[in-house]
Amino acid sequence: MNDTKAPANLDLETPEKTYLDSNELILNMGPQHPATHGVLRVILKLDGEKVLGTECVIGYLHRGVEKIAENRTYTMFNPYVDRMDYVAAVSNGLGYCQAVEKLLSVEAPPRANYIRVILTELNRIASHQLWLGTHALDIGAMTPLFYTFRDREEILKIFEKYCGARLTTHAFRIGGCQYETYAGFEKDVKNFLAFFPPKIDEYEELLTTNRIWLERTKKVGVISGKDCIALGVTGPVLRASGVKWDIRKAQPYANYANFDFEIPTGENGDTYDRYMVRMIEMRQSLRIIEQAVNGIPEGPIMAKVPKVIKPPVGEIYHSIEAPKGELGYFIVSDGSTQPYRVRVRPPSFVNLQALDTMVRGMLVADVVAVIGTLDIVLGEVDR
Amino acid sequence: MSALTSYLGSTAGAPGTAGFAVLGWAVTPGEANNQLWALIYVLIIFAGVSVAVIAMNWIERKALAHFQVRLGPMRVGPHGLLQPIADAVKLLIKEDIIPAEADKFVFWIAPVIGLLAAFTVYTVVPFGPSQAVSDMNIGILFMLGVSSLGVLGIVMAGWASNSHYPLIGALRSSAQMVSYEVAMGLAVISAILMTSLNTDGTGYLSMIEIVQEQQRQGVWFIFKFFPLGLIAFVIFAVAMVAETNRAPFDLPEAESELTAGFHTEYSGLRWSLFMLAEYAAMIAVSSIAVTLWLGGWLRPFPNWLIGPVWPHEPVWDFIFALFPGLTFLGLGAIAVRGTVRMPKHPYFRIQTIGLGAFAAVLAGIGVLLLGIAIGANASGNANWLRASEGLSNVYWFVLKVAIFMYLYIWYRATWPRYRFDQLMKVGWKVLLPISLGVLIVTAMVGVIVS
Amino acid sequence: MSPFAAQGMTPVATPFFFYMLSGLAIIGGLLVITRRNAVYSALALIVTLLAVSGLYLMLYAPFVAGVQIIVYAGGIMVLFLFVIMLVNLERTVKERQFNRMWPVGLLAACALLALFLSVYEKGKGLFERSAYLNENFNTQNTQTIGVMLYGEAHRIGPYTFAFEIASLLLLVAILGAVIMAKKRI
Amino acid sequence: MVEKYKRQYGSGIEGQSYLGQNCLIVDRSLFPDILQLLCDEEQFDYCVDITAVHYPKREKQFDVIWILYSFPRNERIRVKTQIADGESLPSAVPIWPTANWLEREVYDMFGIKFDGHPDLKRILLPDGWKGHPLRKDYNILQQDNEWVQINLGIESGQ
Repeated sequence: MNDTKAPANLDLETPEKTYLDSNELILNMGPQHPATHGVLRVILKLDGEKVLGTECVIGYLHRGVEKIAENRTYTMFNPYVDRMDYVAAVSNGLGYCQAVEKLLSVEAPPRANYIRVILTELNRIASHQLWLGTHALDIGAMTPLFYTFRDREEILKIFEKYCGARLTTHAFRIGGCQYETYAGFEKDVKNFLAFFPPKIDEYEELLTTNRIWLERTKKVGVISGKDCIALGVTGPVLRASGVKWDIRKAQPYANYANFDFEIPTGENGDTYDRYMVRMIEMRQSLRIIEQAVNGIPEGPIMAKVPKVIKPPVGEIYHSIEAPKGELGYFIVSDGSTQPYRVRVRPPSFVNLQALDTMVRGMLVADVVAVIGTLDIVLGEVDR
Repeated sequence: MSALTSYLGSTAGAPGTAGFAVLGWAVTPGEANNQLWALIYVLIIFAGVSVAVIAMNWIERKALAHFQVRLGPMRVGPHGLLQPIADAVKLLIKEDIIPAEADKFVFWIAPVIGLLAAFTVYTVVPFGPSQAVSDMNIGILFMLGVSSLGVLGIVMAGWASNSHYPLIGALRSSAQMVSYEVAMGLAVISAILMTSLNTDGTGYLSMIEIVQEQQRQGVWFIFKFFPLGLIAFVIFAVAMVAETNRAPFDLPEAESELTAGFHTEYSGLRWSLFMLAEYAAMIAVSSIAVTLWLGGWLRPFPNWLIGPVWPHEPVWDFIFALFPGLTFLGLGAIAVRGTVRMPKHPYFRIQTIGLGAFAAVLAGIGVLLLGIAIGANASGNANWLRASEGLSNVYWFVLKVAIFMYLYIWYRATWPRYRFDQLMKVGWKVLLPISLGVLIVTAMVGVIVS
Repeated sequence: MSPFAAQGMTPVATPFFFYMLSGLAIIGGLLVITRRNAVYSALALIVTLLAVSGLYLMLYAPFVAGVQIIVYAGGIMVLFLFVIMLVNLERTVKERQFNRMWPVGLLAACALLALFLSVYEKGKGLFERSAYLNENFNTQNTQTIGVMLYGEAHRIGPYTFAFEIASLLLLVAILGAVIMAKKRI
Repeated sequence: MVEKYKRQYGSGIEGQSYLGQNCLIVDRSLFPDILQLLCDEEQFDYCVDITAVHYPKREKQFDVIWILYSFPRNERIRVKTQIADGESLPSAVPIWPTANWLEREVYDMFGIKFDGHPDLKRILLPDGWKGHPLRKDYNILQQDNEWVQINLGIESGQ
């Protein structure tokens, strides 16, 4: 386990001995750069085009979410979590609500759990779609971006009809869901279930067997399962490296134990495997949604939760499988209405740490591909 | 330039009388040593290429948009027809920024060199047997040589910007162009070799002679020694995309890696010069491909419809002469359809009128061309017939080039970008051996056949 | 006899072009050795090469001119620039342009000039004879070069041996360069 | 498990469970051995998170928490220790490379130093920033105005 070297830090001062004594180049990629998905700054040390080392400079989007949490009540903080991983806001909300519910020893009613699962899985698809579009664009394929955004629209429409917001949904409340499903919710979801599989085929048609796509992604940014675990990398990246681990299966939450789905894994841990894993995950999410929407029970959607949430003194760690990996909330309560400390364990932040391991010795173009394949959202990295 | 090129004029053609029939001129102005007409041709071609670039700009944006389930420019003019003009005006009046640390002189001259190289090649592009500025006896060499100078502009721009992204873009560009030129040159040589496979064994480097040789041999070189010609053509078609830095070989300006590559630091007019040069170069290399493999100005089915040699078959001549006019009428019809389908709202009145006028202009051109074709056929006047033939020569040439332009857009919509080492691998390990093999096999087949 | 006369064409401002191109070539050459910045030197060298290719055109050697542009200006100089951009320029700018070896260099240059002059003097007749290259320069120029280098049907051309030796030399040079530059093969 | 370690280390270690989640409260002096043991012998091969909590009224102001997960056992555990302000902890980077950024964040937010960390510097906040915002005595409205004025050229970050 310990043979992975910690990401060594970039020594910018002393020039490394390079090929033919030519100079190495220090390239500042970002914070304003089309391929860094926001305001990530990667300092690259290059020999020609070869990457000798990287250093990530983050924090440009730091908003002090954890500090804000200490100054808001439990309920008031709920919308803030949507602003971290803003492309998967529903997952963030689910994680937070469940963590607080655990602290309160409350269980959300079954119908609420079904709604939660449907929306979360829809959100997982939306997040993967956004990842696919931007990742393909980074590698130079323009068209998938527009296809994925076209189809993501259908999911956002369902969110909008359900809770009025498209991106930062604030869909769930502590103890369940605030809103009952709107009339036609099930029909919309079923329509989407029929609508979407051909669209995945369409994306795959453009990319999966595309020669250039294969060359650009196979054997690029390889990371072994062992390295993944050592570096704390989770989510599709970990699964693509052959570790069959998904919190939905390993430590099921929110009714996931009742659904039948598979965890896709890759073998090589390269960018192509990560691509395939996410593509299959989208299909598996559809399976979960199908089971959920067909089995959705009647009943209340809100558990009995006091108006003013005052959890007993104690601390809790709860994590869920967000589209990007393990999203954990560590909440310390001092018995008051405000959390004493909320720690968010952001998957993007930890996954980004693997960038250096993955791109050393590769080319500049691969850095872009690997940033894309790690599927980071800077809002979550910087919080 | 024309003075120089006139020295290079090939066959000692008798200087034709300066007639009105520009397109029906018997020889190129260069051959005729007629400086005035050469100048006029240069101006016509310059204007034509510039208009083509502007049109290409609009078409690319529209076509790409429709590939990607969106509409593209819709606001400036009906269906965004005036968008390129608006863009041009914007670029022209933008502030001219030269980075403080840049090398001023090189920064200034780089886009000029790129543009110069891209436009100079048009002196030998044969739009017809006499529709070229000049016919050099080393025409194809001249084209390859001058278009290979375009990379200097890119390299100089990248270096002069004194910034990292442009520098990497320039490095990529120089390596890419040099490697693909080799495969490209070998593919060209195999086509030139085909020109010599005639009875007297003389080959040609002259652009016009290459096309005329295809006419004499009665086959476009893409179909000659099938599939040898086709393979050479495909190699050229791949290499030419790489030469012009277009997707999927657009590494020197890969926006997701190098922001904008070699022209990251350029803006306004200078940037538009690069843009102009890129599109002009695209058209130029496409016309090389058309000339070498697709029979240049020759209309389709030259041998099927009229026999292997080129006697004038009046009926087919006439039918094919109608194509240019019909095409413009068709474009006009599309514009009319757009006009009819415009929203009926006062807000759209000006746009509707504009699109209608555009349709009218297209239809007018179509009617004029049809008129020339029909009139020439009816009257039998030699000058008119020559003019009509000249028009259809230009038409077929432009049509074939336009197909390549569409392919460029298609590539861009479909493919991801190659990585630098993969690009080199494709150039040196795939294209180069294949093109060498094709050259050798072509030579052997040629010897066996003759 | 000038081919122009043969074709009934009048040369236009030939001396003007000759002096212009030669002047450009010389100025370019001077700039190559006087510029401190290697990129400027390379650009000046490109100007020289283009001017020389123009001179080839005036000598009715269009094929050589075209090859000059493709190979030197378009190919080799791009590689030169490629390498120059990779190396550290700051140091070269600081260094002295001409070190104390310059008298030796001047001497060598003078000797070369003398060699050229003597060759020219001795071989005046040869140059005139070579005008046969021009007789059919319109269509036969490239063919003539081919015949000279490779020979015709069953006859080896006059320069075939030299040509092949030169290509062998280049091959050896390529291999040497690869072996010297590559750390492991 | 707790018993085993208790026997080995005596009173420095204490087990706790709340809402089904296990927590190990370990004395400062047992670090980093206990982490190494957890990783090697108890197969807690995945360091989920490292964080801290500030209790300004206590003598030992900080709780530092390691959240660990074991893939083979599918089990989570928290390791907790108390340290005083200014005290430092041994770095976990040699055990779990992922601790690199997590420890930097703890340093950034709380000012807790980790000995043996390869490159302990601020991660989310800019390098010259003063103060550690997640300490309870750091007002949420407070900003390093001096830094803002120098680096951003504006009066205040508010």
